[in-house]
Amino acid sequence: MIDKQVKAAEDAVADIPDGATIMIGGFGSSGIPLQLIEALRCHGASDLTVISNNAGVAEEGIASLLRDGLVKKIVCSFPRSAGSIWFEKRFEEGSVELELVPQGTLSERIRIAGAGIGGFLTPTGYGTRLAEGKETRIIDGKGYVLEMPLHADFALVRAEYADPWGNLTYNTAGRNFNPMMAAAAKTTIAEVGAVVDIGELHPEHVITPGIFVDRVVAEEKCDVAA
Amino acid sequence: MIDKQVKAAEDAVADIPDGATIMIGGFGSSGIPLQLIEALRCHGASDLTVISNNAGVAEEGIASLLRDGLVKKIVCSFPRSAGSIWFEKRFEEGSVELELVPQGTLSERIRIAGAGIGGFLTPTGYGTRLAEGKETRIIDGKGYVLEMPLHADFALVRAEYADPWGNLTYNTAGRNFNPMMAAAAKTTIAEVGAVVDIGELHPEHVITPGIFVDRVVAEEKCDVAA
Amino acid sequence: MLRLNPDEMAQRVAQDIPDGAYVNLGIGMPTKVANYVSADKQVIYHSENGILGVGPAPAPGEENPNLINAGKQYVTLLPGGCYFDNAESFGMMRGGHLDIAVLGAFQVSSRGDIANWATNNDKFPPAVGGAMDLAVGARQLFVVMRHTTRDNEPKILDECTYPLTGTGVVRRIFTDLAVLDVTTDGLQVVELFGDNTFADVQALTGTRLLPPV
Amino acid sequence: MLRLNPDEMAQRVAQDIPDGAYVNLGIGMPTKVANYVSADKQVIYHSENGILGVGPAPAPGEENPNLINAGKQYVTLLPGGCYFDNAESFGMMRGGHLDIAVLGAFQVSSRGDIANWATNNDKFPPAVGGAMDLAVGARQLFVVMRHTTRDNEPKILDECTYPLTGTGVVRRIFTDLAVLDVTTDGLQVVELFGDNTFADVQALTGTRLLPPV
Repeated sequence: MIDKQVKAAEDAVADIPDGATIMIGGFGSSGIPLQLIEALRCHGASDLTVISNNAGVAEEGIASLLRDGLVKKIVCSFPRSAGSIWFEKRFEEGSVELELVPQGTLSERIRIAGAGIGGFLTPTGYGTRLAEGKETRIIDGKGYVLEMPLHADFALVRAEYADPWGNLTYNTAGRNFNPMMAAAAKTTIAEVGAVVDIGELHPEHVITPGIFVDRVVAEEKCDVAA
Repeated sequence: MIDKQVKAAEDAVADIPDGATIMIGGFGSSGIPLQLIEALRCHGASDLTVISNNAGVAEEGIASLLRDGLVKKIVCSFPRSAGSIWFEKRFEEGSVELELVPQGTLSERIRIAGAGIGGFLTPTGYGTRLAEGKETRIIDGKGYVLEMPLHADFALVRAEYADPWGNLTYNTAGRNFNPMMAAAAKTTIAEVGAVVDIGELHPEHVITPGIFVDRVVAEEKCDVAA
Repeated sequence: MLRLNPDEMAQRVAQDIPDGAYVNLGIGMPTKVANYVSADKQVIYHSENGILGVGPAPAPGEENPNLINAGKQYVTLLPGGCYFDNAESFGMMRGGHLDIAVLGAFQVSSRGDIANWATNNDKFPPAVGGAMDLAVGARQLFVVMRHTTRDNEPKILDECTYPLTGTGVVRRIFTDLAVLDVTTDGLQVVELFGDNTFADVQALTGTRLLPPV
Repeated sequence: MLRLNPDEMAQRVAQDIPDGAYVNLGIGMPTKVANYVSADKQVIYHSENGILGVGPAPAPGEENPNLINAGKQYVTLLPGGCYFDNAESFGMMRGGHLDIAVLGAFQVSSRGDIANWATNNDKFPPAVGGAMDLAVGARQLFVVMRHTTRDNEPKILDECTYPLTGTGVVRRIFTDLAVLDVTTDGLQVVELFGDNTFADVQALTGTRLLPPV
C-alpha cells in the first residue's frame, strides 16, 4: 500500500545535500513548515539556495538558517520585514546573495516549473529595475517581461491534513505558496497538522493532489527536549 | 447586497451579440452548461467563435449551435467524437473554421488569459504540424512553442453550487475547463444545480471565487413546454 | 493650508470606492480606507496572500496565525469569502479582476508612473512584495500619499527619481492637499481641500498641474 | 508467427507497470491495461479531464454523467482519489509527474517519434485531445500497437509518414509480436513472443532493429 508517512522530521530531511535548492512555503507567520526547517537546520546542510516569499523574522524559520550561515542565496519577494534581523545582517555583510522577484512573478515562476512550462510573459516589472537584463516584448501596445521557471531539489511545505497518499488540505491563508512549491520540486516533504485515513479527505476538497508529495511528516504536538 | 442571480437563462444570455467569442465549459458529457447553450441557441446570436474542448454530439449543446448555423469558428482540442455529426457536416462543407489546439495548450491558453499573462512556452506540439507558423525556441536542449492567451467576451460555465456572490463548486470531473473559462471572459455566466445562501459554501472548498463570475442562473429542474 | 491627516485622507479615498467593488488595499495608510467605507456599501477586500472577503480584526484570543493579511496582521473572513493559493491571487490582480487597488507611494510622475518599493539608498536591503503586480493589474490604481516629503520636497514630479514600481499605471492621486487625476493631457486637479488654492498646491508640486475645470 | 490479441498485449504492458506508479492510459487498447495489473500492485490512474485515482466502471444505475474518463466512459473514484481542473491536470503531465503514459499509435520511428493523432486523409476532420501533452510529459512513454497495419505494412519505420504527435519521446513499444526499447543506438528488441524469431520481426519492420542481447 502507498504510504508516504515518515515518522520524524529529521529522517524526512536527512538526504538534503549541501548546495541544494530548497523551496520553503509560507507567507509571514502563515503556513510555514517550522518543524521541517528546524530539522534542516539541525541536519546542517549548507550553501543552500532558499526560495521563499519572506526571509524569516527573529530567530525562527528561515531566519535561523541565515543565522547559522547555511544560506548562500535567497530568492524572495519580501525579505525585509519588521524583525528580519538575520537577513539584514547577512545581506549587509555580503554573505548572502539576494534575487528579488515580484511576488506574483515568484508564485508563477514556481507554478510553471511544476507544470512543465518553459517561460511566461508578464506585464509585472516591465520598465522597472527588476526587468533589467531580461528579454522583453510589446504585445498590443503593452510591455511584457519573459520570466523563467524556478525549480527546486526539495520543497518543504506546511499543510493542515494529509492522507497516506500525500493528498493535502490547508488552513485558511496558510495555503499561499505551498501548493505551487509542492509541484515544483523533485522531492516534496509536507509537514502537516495531522494525518487522516485514506478516503477521509473529500475528493473535491483536496488542494494538493498526492502525486506532488513524496513524504508526509505529522507535526510534533509537544516540545521534545533535544 | 451583492446578488449575481438572474432568474432565467434567456435573460442571462440576452446581451450576447452576433460575432461574440464564447467559451463553453465541459468535457464529453461532463460539466456542460446545457441550459445556457439552449438559451443562446434560442437567442440566435450568430457568427460566433466558440472555444470549447469538444464540439458536441447528436443534437445537444454545441452541436445544436453548429446545426443552426450560428458558429463561424471553433477553437477545440477534440471536435470529432462518436456522434459529432453536426461538427463533421459543417467542417466538410467548409462553413465552420477549426483551430485545433492540444488539450493542455487549450486549457493553459485560457488560464493565462484570466491571469493576465501574455504568452507561455510549452513543449507540447514542438516539431509537429500544430506548431507550424508559431515562434519556437530551444531551452537547455528542449524545444518549446510560444502560445498566446485565449480571451472571450462571454463564458458559459456549469457548476454544482453557487452563492449570491458567485462563488462556485463543481461536481466531480465536471470541473474540467469551467474554472479557467470563468476567469478568462469579460462576462461569465454560471449555470448551477442550486444556489445556496452566503456562508453555506465552506471558504476552503470554493473552487471558483465569485470575483470571476458575473451572473448565476439556477438550473430549471423540470422541463418547461416551449 | 489645510493638510488632511492620514485618517482624513483614508476617509476621502473611501468616498471613491463604489458599492460592490473588489478592492485591494496596500500595506500602511491604504489599509485604513476600509475603516471609512460607509456601511451601506458592500465592498469585497482582496488580500494578496490568498483571501477574498477579508473581514475585521479578530477578537482577542480568537487569532488564527494562518489567517493574516498582506501586512501580516491577524484578520477574519466574511461569510461569502474564500481562500486560494498565491498564484491564483496574483492571477486575479494581473488579469484585471480587481476593480481598485489603493497603494502608498514615494513618488508619482505626471504620466502616472509610480515609485513605492525602493529608495536610492543601496544599504537598505530591498523588498518588493506584490507592489509591482498590483500596479499593473488593478483596473484602477489609486495612490494615497502626502503631497510632499516631511521636508516639503515634492513627491509629484515630471519624472520619478526613485526606482519605478510601474509605468503609466496610476489613475488618481489622493494627497493631504488635493485629489488629482492622471489624464493624457497631464495631471488634472479635481478637488482642493478646504481653502487650498491651485497656486498653493502647484507650488508644492514638481510638475505642471491642470487647474480644476 | 505468434500475434498476441489486444487483451494479451494489454496484459504484457501491465507487467511493466510498477507498484505505486502514477499512470495515464490512453483511449482504446491502453485502457485495457488496468484490467491486467496484478492485485498486489497499487497503481494510481490519472484521467486527463481532471481525476487521480480512477476506479472501475460504476454498477448499473450508479453512473454520474459528470464522472467520466478521457474516453468518455463512466468511471468511479477510489478512496484517496481527487479532482482538479484541466489546467492542473495537464500541468501534471507536462511537468513530468506521471511515471508512465501508455498510448496507442499509428506509427513509431526508430528515434522514438510517435504519430497517433492524424492520418494524411484531409477529408477526415482532425482531433488531437491530450495526445501531444502526454507524449512530451510522462516520464516514460509506452506505446502499445499492432506491429503492422492490417495489410501487413510496417508501422515501425525510419521516419513516420503520418503527422507527428511528438518527437523522440517513446521509451518502449509493445506490439503483438515483440517488445522493443528506443535507445540511442536504435530500436532494441527486448522480448520476442512465443517462437517469433528476430528475422520474423525484422521482416515486418520498416527500420533496422538491434537483436536481443
